[in-house]
Amino acid sequence: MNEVHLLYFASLRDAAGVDAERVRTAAPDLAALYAEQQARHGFALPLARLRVAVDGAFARWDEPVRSGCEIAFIPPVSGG
Amino acid sequence: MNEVHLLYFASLRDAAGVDAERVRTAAPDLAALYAEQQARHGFALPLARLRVAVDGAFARWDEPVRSGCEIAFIPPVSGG
Amino acid sequence: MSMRMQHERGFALLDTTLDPMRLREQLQHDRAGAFACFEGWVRDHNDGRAVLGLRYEAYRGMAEREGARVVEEARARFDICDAHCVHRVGDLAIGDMAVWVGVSAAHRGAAFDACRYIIDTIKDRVPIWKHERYADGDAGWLHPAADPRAVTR
Amino acid sequence: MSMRMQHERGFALLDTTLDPMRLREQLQHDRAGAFACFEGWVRDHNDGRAVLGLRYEAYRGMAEREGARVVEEARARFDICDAHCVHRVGDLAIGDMAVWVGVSAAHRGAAFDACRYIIDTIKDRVPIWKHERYADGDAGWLHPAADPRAVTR
Repeated sequence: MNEVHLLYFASLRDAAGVDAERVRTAAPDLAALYAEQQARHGFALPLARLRVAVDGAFARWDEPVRSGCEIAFIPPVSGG
Repeated sequence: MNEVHLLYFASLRDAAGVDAERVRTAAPDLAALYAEQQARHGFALPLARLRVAVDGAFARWDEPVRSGCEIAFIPPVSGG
Repeated sequence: MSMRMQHERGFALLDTTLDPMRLREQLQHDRAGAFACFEGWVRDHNDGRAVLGLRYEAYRGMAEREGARVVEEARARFDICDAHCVHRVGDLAIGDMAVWVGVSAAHRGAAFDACRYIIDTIKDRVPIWKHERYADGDAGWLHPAADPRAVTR
Repeated sequence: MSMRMQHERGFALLDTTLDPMRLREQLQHDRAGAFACFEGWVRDHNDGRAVLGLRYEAYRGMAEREGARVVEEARARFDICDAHCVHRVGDLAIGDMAVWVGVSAAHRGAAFDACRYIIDTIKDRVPIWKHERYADGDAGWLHPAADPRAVTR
């Protein structure tokens, strides 16, 4: 089990009801971690439309989950 | 013979020593008129690098010279 | 000289009104003959719906780093003197400026290309989200499908 | 609405300092989400020579008509809200603004494209000439060979 800090933004935060949470997870990679949180919070956005960031930098979905990281699921951005 | 009002700008004005003059000419078209004035004033710019305007609108070199017109030889522009 | 005068960080998030004159002055160099600039303004409509106002939210630390990286990429790719981008966060009204991009260069081609690159890439990659309020009472986050014209990473 | 608010004449020659804030304000519309702008500044060099200052001269009546026609062409070709261009005549110093082009539009693609079209075409077609004074004491009119990238008539 790894313990990570999750950040939620925009529609994901509205769905989760919190902007951050600490979770313990057995998910082997970031894709599995999203699937787990998607099931728990009922996120409408499929993984294919998201990017993921670890400690503030874009990461790949197949990277392993490491304890102590800050992980953000990035919904399609709409700045500018 | 037609009498026209000629305007000179930039390097053509420097070469002619005047910014405008009234001339009587037998030149049949605007190209011949430029050749005539080029010989008279020693303009360095060949016709191929100029455009010509009649009464403030671009014209074609093969248009006839009409009495009373304002004719400007337009050296390559350098605004902007 | 131009290297020294470049902003340490080419991108900033601001929660106060953007001042285009001050931003513009920071990019002036005697060797710059061209200045291209883009401003994003809050429109009164989007996809056919009347918009009352909006709010921008950012993943602040990451947005600052990604935004600065985009401006650095533009400085490296194009023959420019300097470039800078600022983006609003918080509540905005119709007509407010949401984003400002400015580029100075010796010649206009590089200034236009770099300016376009920066705004396209900011919109594609920097974690900022827009929440719109509509005249019909509805409101929501914008999560656009990928723009096929956008520059991808 | 936008048609009514458009400037009667989209181009002007001015012999006084250009004010980008005032010019910019004239293009604001609630339906405009994008604003692209280009400024030409007097550079301290040209073709490797140090420049002290310059002077612009125009065939005034014709330049005003041709400039207005260029802006009208941009309004017709691109999906924009409004566009405007002003050009200086007279004496200018290093850093002074020689030309300003601004375009507002619902979306950024049209704003950039129209802005680029206007400055490219102004430089190609409007009868304005630049006289440069150099640090080596020389001075002269610029009569550039045709730019192969320029939009031709």
